[in-house]
Amino acid sequence: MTYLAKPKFHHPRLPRNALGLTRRDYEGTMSTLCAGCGHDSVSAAIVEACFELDLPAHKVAKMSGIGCSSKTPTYFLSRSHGFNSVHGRMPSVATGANLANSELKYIGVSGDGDSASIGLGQFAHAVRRQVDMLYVVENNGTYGLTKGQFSATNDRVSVGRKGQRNAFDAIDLAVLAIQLGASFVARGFSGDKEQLVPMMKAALSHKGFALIDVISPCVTFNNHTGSTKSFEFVRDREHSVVETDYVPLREEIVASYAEGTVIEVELHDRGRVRLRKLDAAYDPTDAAGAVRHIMERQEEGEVVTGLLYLDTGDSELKEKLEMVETPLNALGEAELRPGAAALERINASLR
Amino acid sequence: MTYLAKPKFHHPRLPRNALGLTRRDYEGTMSTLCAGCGHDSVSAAIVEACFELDLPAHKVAKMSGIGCSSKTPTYFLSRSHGFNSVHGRMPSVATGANLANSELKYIGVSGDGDSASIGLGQFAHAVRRQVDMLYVVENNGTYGLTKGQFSATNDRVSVGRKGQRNAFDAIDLAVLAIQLGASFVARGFSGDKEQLVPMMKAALSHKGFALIDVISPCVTFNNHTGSTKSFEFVRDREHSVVETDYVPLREEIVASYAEGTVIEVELHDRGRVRLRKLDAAYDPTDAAGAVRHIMERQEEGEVVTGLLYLDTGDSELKEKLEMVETPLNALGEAELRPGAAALERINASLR
Amino acid sequence: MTRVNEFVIKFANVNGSGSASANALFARAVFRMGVPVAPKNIFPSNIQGLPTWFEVRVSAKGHLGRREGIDMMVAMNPQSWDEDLAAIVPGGYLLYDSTFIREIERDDIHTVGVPLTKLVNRRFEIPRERQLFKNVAYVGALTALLGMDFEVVKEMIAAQFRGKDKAIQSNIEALAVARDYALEHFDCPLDMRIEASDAAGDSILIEGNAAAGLGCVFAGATVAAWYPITPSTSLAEAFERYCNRLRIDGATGRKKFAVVQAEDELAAIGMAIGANWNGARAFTATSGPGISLMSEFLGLAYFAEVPVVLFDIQRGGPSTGMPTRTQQSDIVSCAYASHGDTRHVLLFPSDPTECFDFAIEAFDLADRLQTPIIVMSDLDLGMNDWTSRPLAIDESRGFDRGKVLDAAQLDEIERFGRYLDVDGDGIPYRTYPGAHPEKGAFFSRGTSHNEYARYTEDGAINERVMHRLNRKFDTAKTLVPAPEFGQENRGATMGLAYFGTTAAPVPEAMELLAERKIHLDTMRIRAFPFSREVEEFLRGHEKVFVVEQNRDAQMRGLLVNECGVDPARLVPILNFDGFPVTARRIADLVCAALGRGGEDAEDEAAAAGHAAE
Amino acid sequence: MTRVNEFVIKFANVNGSGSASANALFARAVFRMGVPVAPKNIFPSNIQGLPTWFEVRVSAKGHLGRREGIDMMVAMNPQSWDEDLAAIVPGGYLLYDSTFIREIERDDIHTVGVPLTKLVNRRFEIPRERQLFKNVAYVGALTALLGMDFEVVKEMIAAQFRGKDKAIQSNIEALAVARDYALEHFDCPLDMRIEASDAAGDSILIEGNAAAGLGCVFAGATVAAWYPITPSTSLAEAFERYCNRLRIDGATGRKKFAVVQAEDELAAIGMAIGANWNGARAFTATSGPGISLMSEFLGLAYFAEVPVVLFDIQRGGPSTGMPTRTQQSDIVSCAYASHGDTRHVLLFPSDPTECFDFAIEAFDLADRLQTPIIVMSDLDLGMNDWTSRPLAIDESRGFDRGKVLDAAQLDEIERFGRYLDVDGDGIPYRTYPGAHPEKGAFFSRGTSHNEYARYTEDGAINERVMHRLNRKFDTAKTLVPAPEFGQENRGATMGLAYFGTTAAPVPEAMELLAERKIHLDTMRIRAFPFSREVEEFLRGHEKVFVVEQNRDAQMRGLLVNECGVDPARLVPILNFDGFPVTARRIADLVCAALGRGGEDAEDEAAAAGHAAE
Ligand SMILES: Cc1ncc(C[n+]2csc(CCOP(=O)(O)OP(=O)(O)O)c2C)c(N)n1
Ligand SMILES: Cc1ncc(C[n+]2csc(CCOP(=O)(O)OP(=O)(O)O)c2C)c(N)n1
Ligand code: SF4
Ligand code: SF4
Ligand SMILES: [Mg+2]
Ligand SMILES: [Mg+2]
Repeated sequence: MTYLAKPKFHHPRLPRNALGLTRRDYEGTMSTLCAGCGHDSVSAAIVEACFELDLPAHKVAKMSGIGCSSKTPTYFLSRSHGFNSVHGRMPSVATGANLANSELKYIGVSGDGDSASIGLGQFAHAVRRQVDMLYVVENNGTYGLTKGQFSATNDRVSVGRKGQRNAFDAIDLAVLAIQLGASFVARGFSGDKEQLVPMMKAALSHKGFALIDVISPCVTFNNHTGSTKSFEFVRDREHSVVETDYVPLREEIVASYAEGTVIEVELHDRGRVRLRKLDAAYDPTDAAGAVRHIMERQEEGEVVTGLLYLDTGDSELKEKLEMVETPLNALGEAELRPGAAALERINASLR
Repeated sequence: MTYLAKPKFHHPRLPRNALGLTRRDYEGTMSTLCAGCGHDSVSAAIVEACFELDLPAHKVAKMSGIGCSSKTPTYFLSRSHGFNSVHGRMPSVATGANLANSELKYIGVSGDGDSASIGLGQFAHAVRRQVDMLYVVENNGTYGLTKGQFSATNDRVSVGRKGQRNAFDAIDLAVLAIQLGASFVARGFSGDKEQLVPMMKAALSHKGFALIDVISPCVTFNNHTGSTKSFEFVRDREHSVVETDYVPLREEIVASYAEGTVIEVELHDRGRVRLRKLDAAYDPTDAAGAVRHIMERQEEGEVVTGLLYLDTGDSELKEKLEMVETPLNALGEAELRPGAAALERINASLR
Repeated sequence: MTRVNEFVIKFANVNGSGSASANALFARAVFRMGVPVAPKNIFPSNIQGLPTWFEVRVSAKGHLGRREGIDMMVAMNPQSWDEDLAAIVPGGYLLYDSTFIREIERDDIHTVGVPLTKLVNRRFEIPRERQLFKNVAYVGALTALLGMDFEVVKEMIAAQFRGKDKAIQSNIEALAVARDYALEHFDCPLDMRIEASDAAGDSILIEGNAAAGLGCVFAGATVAAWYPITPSTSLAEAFERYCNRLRIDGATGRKKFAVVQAEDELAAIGMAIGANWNGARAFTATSGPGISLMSEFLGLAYFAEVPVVLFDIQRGGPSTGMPTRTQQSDIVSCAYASHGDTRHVLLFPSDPTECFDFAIEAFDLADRLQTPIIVMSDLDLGMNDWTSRPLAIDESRGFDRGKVLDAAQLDEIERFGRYLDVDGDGIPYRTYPGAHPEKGAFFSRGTSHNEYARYTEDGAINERVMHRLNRKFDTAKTLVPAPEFGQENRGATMGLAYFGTTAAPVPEAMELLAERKIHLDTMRIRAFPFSREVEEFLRGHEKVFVVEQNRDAQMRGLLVNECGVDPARLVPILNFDGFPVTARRIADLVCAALGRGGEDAEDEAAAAGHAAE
Repeated sequence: MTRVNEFVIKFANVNGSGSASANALFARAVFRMGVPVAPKNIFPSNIQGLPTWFEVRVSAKGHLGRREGIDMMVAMNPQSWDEDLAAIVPGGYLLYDSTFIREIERDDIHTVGVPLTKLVNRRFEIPRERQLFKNVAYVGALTALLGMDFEVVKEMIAAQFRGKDKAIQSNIEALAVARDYALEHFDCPLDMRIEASDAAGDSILIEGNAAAGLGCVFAGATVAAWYPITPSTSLAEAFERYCNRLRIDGATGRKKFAVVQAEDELAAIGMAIGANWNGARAFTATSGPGISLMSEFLGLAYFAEVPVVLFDIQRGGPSTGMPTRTQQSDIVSCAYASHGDTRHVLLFPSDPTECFDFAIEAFDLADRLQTPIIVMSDLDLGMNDWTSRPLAIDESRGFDRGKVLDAAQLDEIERFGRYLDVDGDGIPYRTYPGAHPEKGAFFSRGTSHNEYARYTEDGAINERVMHRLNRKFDTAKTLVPAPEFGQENRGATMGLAYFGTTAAPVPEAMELLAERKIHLDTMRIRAFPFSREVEEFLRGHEKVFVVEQNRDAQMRGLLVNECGVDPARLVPILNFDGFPVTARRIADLVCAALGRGGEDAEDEAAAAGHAAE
């Protein structure tokens, strides 16, 4: 896992990167998400990763669908163009943008509803096409923006809880991506910057489709305890005047643990998630092995985090389509338009 | 694999089943597919399976999307209602039909374009919901009805051919279904009735979502040799007057081989597919193992056929939703409409 | 002017601060005192931290449309302080938390400062309680200022928290502390106040979506397939909630219904279509973006003639648009949804009672006409509480399942043809799968077919089928709800046509116009296709104003196109800023259209005041 | 009447039998002789075994619209023998394979039997060759019967199989054997024949889809994202084919373009939008069902103002409908695609040359207007060869990329606002991602936004943006192709409006009407929104007939709605059986509408003959 360099130690007195930019230059407008939302931590990690990688912000394009998660691109890299498309369809828009200009870096931000439900087809095919981008799923197991319906992704938080198993099998986007041939598949936790930032840097440095499935708890809708009904259930246990529109100010959940160890993180609704960080022994180049490992740990109620799968051999979309080096949007009339003579020859062939 | 009973020996003089019906009673209108199309063999297998299972034809509903494959429901069980919906959306229509009346058997027929491209999302979620149905994918690696574009499924036939590897990773619907929690996943070959018919009977007897991915060669568009360009390539090797609209009359491809053995089947375009039939030693109850086995054989250029995965433990959609036994469409006004009194109580609570 | 039982009060809060329940408590209390109210929740597309407003129009006269100008502002949100202050009418009131000193630039309003934070913090420790009871407290102050019956409010608290004595006690404490402060420091009640009345009569307070969801239960719907989207979500959720109360099998505790949260809108309507095809009553609910995604399936249901009920709770478009604002801008997209020649039946409910009635109507029409029925509600109607007539059903009237042949009937007929027009009304007969061992099976398809549901490429046959579908649409004109006429349609030369939520402000608008000596006959359109009466009304008036809440005058376009009237005679009266149109704006625009120069200015003013919000 | 260079010949074949190439060879040969032809491929939605027809209208006069009645039928398909026989006009010819004895009930036609099978089988062994050369053989017979220049045909064969001498030889043998038989047994040429002419002038023979695909190449399109669907597939394929010829980098052999077969239509247009947003010229092509699926994205592109070019090759709707038949029935769905208030720019090409020109026009308009441009072609135009003017480009005219600011320009301006209407034409300025290190970045969104692309829930601001979009649409009226007027628009009291492929039969229809003393001014609409000239034409004529190929008179509805004309003055002339409308039908329907009773009968007859196919 040479990609996963340990995060640099940040000397407080040297807040500028090689481009002479500070972290501020990589930030966005003020977040309007709930206080303590995991998504804000992910945005912060993206800012940090881009800063540390000395990325020219304007050479990054931010793509997203619809959802709290998909709102976040406004909260980082304000110098980058962004495209908040429609629900579940970011992958296709990102693919098109990618074809038009291969010189930009593409960061796609999506949610579990956006990618595992309405967008599953587009997600799968973007993976299959090896679109060169970092695809971040801010996975909270719920539909935040529409107020807490159950999503189709693995309801990690409910693991171990009695009698509250989700009737439907969950979709593990990381496993799916490995199956579909993604060349970089990792899983992180919004509260674990030490792991997340290097992971993002690795993904941004990777050529091809890189998925990071970030477990990013929704502090407001603790739906992961099973269907919207549980919402009332939880509410009743709180002080009776708490109303559905009351959102307590929460602290960001942080977790720090070593490779190869398991940590149990308590969430705001007293739910728990058990994270297992891969150790150095793990071989991320064996797809079938990776899938098996994830599935087995899952049986144990553990969520494996780290770089799950890496394939540096496969080629990205531009290669597969045998496109010229120059970005297509940089080709001028001269290169693109055959002359009148060529047209005359075609006319002649049609007589 | 107790489900996979050996096919009954058919005594020529006893062409009636327990319901006193003959095979004719299970047939449909004349096929308009190309002579030799694998899909017609699949239709024949469905007829045979229903006949042998003594299914009352009118208690079966035939669902499909759009494509040559999706046309086939008109070619079998003419006594059953059928619904040829829209491209890639059969799973949702079948799910709804299923909720309305759990007493019918549902046979969904789809194609690889219909299920792996436009319909991938719906396919995945129907699997996830454990809709109680037999879902048959007539997989020919191409878009037959629109004249031979490349499809997203594994291009088995091109395996081993030089320099003609499809640039894009293929989608293996069987593996996907196992990942997503299907409870019955099998793969067959249109030309191998001995395996296909019992497989169909097993699937039809299974409660929950049963996928059969049937490799069903398209005799007309031998696209599996890589992109439409190869079409001209092949044509040039044939006699020069062969035109794109010329479809030679082909013979159905048949294959018969024993459990645990590998057979190499030659297709009309001289392409080959290597089929490996699972042997009795194989354990179809270990999901991770099944996935690994399929992936490993795939590496060897082999396509594993047989019952790949079976889970008799999971419950089907109706159970998950805790629905009453009576089919919903059989509930009358008395059971469904609360009286005026109930309404008055509600009014009162709103004052 | 006195403001007894006639005023608008607005609460400015921070989203996620728990104010909604306190605000609702206030509105319900007024309603309990017998005074009609029209609360409107003006919320952001966000979960926490942004400004949110709750506007309550109180009107014993029953003027429940939205109205410009705020008589009293309860300003609890520093973020929006300035604009909130500006929205108060001269002579109006400002109620604020005087715990914090504030600059109040306006001297043309009455300011009422109550140290809410201080009062509450004295009694409560836990931060959450301090935050929440601050909301309860301003309601307490209002009971004093507006002379409300405190007993009523206490009863409501007691009822809401029945069994949780501590909760009841602390809530009432929070109410009392601020109420007492107000009684002590101001001479209560103010000139603007609430007096017990019987104006509300036996009406109820309910959201359109709840009423529609309940209507689906009473209509016998058993399958709901939906995908979350504001503002339609609460309809599906209401259906499920009511089903869990009214549709659980006593013996087994199992469900006589199925609610499926689909993976997207295409799947949602696909499931609803599949279930209806199979003889269950099924529906889905969505909003604009979902309508676009469902259009391919709508075309299939139209052409294959499968019944399906769809609720479109319209919001601000186009695209994702203004997800938490209201509009009536999906009219054209729904009327002609899907490629090719298609036309769909639309119903336009104007209040929750009609949401309930039309839900029931929709299922009968869908089965009768074997085609999609789209109920066109909107965010204003769906997500706000409305003072409305009590819900009622006609128990003598059973479900109309339309033309369905059972085994016995199939045995009687020679040859069954799914698409034969046996009765000449353009409506064919259908059968449910599994109905008969040998007869009645057919193959539904979106491809061109003959009368026996067989695929055909014979253009003449397809033409025949398409003509029959038009015949069926003509039949629909005689089955859909007829329009309602106002002012006894007493032969004025000009008319005004409206539909859906534009109905709320119309009576008041007519009064404003009457003051200006303008008399119009009115027609409330309740359905598309348009029945004979609609065409006659248009033909019977030289000029007809068409009020709608969209930019492109979509209903007007539909009227012109389908009734063949000269567009010159239909004058668009539009409002599409996302807020419910007001009586004042309607009146002003009508005047402006009639060249009453004077009012133009007012119009601008109105529009501006409007925009200020 | 003599039938020299003026007749309709029809080939009845079995799908998949390899007849298409032989039939095309015939049509091209006639064209080579300088006689304009209009071949129409009438094929089933199937790959092998069903009846398929190839109809060729030959007309030196240039009457290239479809015409009822077949002058010569080449009946090669036993399945359709009876109906094929019935389609022949009295005095017409039947050419058939006399190897097999056949009952021919009609005595009012000439029968020409050539033992094709026997002749071919004598010379060829391989079954495939026997099958294929039978097709080539009937072309050979036709060269004799119709007095065609055999040299021309031989040259064409030589050219087609250049380098494959054996192939050339066997083809010519196959031609000759039947030609000789015909010369021997019949007195050739018949009264119905082809004589070399220069009527075709310098025109070319090309399919609309090929021309459109080529147009995209010349327009500088670099990204094509599509999903297969008849009849649009050949457009994307043509683009790729031409790109592989004209857009390969000499040095590296790599591609200066990208063609992606998407997973579905939603993804296809999503990719096209993403690429255009990023500064490349990208397009997609689809047909009806795809339009429905793309409508959500069309709303996004409209509201976020992203250029995108979409080709809708219309087919028979609704739903999956008649996939291999033609219609013009997506007009309304495209003009108002997507929920909310949306309006889209449409272009209506009438022949392949215009498909080429409008493809180029579409990309310029898309960039100029920053909105979707939909080119409305159809199956008839897209998939058939048309005799059309040679393709030409104005090399002096460069690409119009519209209002795009580069780094230098950004440096000059104070503050960049993506949606500011700087020039008052409603068109804002855009920037490409990566253009400038600090300035010009913006966030595209489908949610309501202010002039700086920031999210807003302020209704007034959103209203302002929506009004500007209307202003932009008004600007579009001045930029889109103006209508074309026929008969020098010489002030008749009545007019006839038409568009797209309805253009083909119009000149002939005008002649038929002239014979009946009916004179109409004509207007060919070429784009939506309608330019001033369109409105003037409508206002300038008491009655205007609107010819279109759909059931619901969709274009008429658009004209009424957008130009505010009295519907009473627009008379629909409709045809929607899936076959291109004929001059005869137009003339008859106009007469019928004018109450010329006499023609009604003919009309029926026409319709019937029509339906017979
Ligand atoms: C076509 C469409 N359907 C539904 C919606 C409503 N909607 C907005 S966000 C969302 C789901 C958000 O869930 P997720 O993607 O997990 O994001 P989160 O808010 O949890 O971060 C939905 C259903 C929409 N905007 N568009
Ligand atoms: C929405 C939509 N898009 C495209 C099409 C055109 N179309 C018809 S069948 C088909 C694909 C068929 O491929 P597959 O599902 O593999 O079936 P096959 O013909 O190979 O059996 C397509 C793209 C359509 N009918 N509807
Ligand atoms: S609702 Fe949940 S996901 Fe959305 S902002 Fe709040 S905490 Fe985050
Ligand atoms: S085209 Fe291929 S898939 Fe379609 S019917 Fe012919 S052989 Fe079968
Ligand atoms: Mg989520
Ligand atoms: Mg296929």
